[in-house]
Amino acid sequence: MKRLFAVTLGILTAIGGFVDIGDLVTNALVGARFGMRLAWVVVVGVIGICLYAEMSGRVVAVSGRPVFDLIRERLGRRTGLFALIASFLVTLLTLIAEIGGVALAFELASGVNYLLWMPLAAFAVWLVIWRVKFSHLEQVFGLLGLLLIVFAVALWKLGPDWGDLVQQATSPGPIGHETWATYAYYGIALFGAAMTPYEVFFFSSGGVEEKWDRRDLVTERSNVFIGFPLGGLLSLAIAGCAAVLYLPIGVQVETLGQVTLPAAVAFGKLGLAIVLLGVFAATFGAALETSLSCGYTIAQYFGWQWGKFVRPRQASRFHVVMIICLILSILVLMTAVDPVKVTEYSVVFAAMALPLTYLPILIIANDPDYMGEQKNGRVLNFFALVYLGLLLLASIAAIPLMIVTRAGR
Amino acid sequence: MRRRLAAFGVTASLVLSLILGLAGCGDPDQQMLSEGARSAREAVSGVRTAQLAAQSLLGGRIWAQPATVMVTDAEDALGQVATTFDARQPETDESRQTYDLYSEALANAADGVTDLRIAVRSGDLETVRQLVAQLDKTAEQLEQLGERAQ
Amino acid sequence: MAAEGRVLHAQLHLLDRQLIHERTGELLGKVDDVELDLDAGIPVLTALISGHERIPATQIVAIDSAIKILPGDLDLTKGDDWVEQHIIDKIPGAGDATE
Amino acid sequence: MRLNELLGHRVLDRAGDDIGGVADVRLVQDGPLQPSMQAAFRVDGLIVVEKHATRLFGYERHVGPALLRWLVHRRLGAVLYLPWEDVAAVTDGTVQARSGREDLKPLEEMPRY
Repeated sequence: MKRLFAVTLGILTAIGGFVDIGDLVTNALVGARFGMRLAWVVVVGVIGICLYAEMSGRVVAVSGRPVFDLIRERLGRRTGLFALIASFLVTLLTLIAEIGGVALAFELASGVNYLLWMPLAAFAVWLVIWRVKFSHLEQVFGLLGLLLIVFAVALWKLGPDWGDLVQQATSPGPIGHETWATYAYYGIALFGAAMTPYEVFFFSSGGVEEKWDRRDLVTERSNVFIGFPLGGLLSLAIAGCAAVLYLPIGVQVETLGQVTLPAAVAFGKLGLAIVLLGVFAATFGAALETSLSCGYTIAQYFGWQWGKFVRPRQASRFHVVMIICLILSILVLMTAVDPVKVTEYSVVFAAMALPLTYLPILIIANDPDYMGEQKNGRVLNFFALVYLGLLLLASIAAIPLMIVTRAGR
Repeated sequence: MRRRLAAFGVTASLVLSLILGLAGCGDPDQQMLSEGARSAREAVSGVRTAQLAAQSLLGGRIWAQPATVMVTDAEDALGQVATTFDARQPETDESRQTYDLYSEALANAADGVTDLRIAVRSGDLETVRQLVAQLDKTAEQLEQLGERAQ
Repeated sequence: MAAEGRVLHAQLHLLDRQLIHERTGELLGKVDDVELDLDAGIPVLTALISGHERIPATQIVAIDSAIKILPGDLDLTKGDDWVEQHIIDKIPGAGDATE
Repeated sequence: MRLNELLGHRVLDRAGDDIGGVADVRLVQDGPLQPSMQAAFRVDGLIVVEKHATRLFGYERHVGPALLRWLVHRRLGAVLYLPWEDVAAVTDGTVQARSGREDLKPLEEMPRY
């Protein structure tokens, strides 16, 4: 019974934890511009994050070593440092976007400018990290994030022509004034939003925080294989709402307000309240995950003591890294840069940085020295290698497409 | 093989950006028209968003604060579209005409949304209702202008 | 098997591996280099290097997915202690467990 | 000597021909007994890679997905094993072998554990 509860809780947490500011913004934006014509990318991305997270979760459960510890070990000091810098910068950029997202949600609810909310949001993130137990923060914000299911219900309430949505989903390609270049660019953005690297750093380090061993493989797998795909369905619902409400009238999504409006149109003030609470939980939860991931990656690369399973003073450098990252986020947001724009760039850079951390995990998941019986099977390796190809392709194409499309204009 | 593929990728993207670059800086008349049309489409987005937010406010579906934030955001976006377009320099008579046409339409839309923001902020729902109806025409006009070029 | 003992590849299995305190499980840094005595009658591994500290081979307890050592007098957490004294300890709640 | 120094040393065979670079050192735990009552890790030999390579990702042991292994090995060329008794001298940047290239066994023939 207790075990079943743990599994259910893990799955629910994974669903709520999957969606962050990147998924919210990118899915709504793409839904408004292309309808469901890029829905297949969400499916491809979800399968990818399942493969990637399952491998790193399994490696943690068997070897007890989290992702960045192993990345340095396999890539060596120099290449490892390159992977660290790239992954860290992307994670920091995501953290900035998430804190901006929390502040924007408060701005929408209160009408008070987000720049005033932002230092408060960053401070609250730090306080929770400093004081709250790991399992609590993961569960509370994961469960609250489930409120975003309101998007799925809103889509149904908006009463779309389902046949039309299916038709869009099955006929990929640009429409109207869009070009193949913008279509591909947003494809990469969606892919990066679904497969953001920090999700895996957090997931694998969380495995150590919660002291996983071989017996936890069932929990780990059910979280990944049920939780993430259901989270992916939430993403599709967000895109669907935008496709129904915005595509026909030529609205392009550029603000968080536009992302939340469909719930209000469908359910009125209650819908808006639920969606704002859901957005707050999803972005605040992701802000916790990304700041922890900033600390995890650096501390694990250098072999420092890290983690919330020890008291803060025992992992002092780890905590200092997170404090510095939060201060940096405040400083960047103070320049009044648009957090939604930051989000749009962060998902593309996420797609670019992915192969650097994916490859070492694939290598280690195949190493009998570590994994023994639990190493990758043939079928899994086939898909893992296909995804390695896809990741490389997206990574190489990202910059040229960004230049050609002037970042998707 | 791998190197050749990479080289192909680089060349292809260079060629592509060159073509797109040339398309942008070819005929000044055509260029003004396509920039104007693109700005008009962006303006449609702002006008329709403001309209949708205001309608939701009228229908009691959102409370005043989010409505204000959304309309203000739309106003800012429209202002930016209009300023960016206005900064262009028409080089021929024809492009001058195109410039004036689009510039006026954009300014018109920006003003309309500014009026809407003022009404929403002051809670004057009757004016909001009138402005929402008016903005319909503005959006339709912009939509037509937006379809004149790719 | 030609040899009785366990086989390791120095770079693959030792370099850049995590160092752990055998008793407390504390994380003590990464292996930055490996010292080999090639001039001895029987050439052997003599120490691991982490930062500026030299960990004699006799203090290695186990080599696994991480390397367990008995640090003895070695000061492997100098950086952490400095940050702890000068920054973290000044923030209230630094020594408390989380709730 | 430090490992980081030794890695990348060029290996010359009996005739003075360059046969590759040092990529790793094979250790066997059957050396003299230490005070801790554990046997020391004895340097058993050098892993030599034909082409320039910094990291083998552990693929010199022939584990992992076939496609990745094939890619890595294409970059590495032959992976050879030079037993320590065949090393004549280790000098600045080079390792002088007593044997010829044809005498060296491929690494995969060595027991892994």
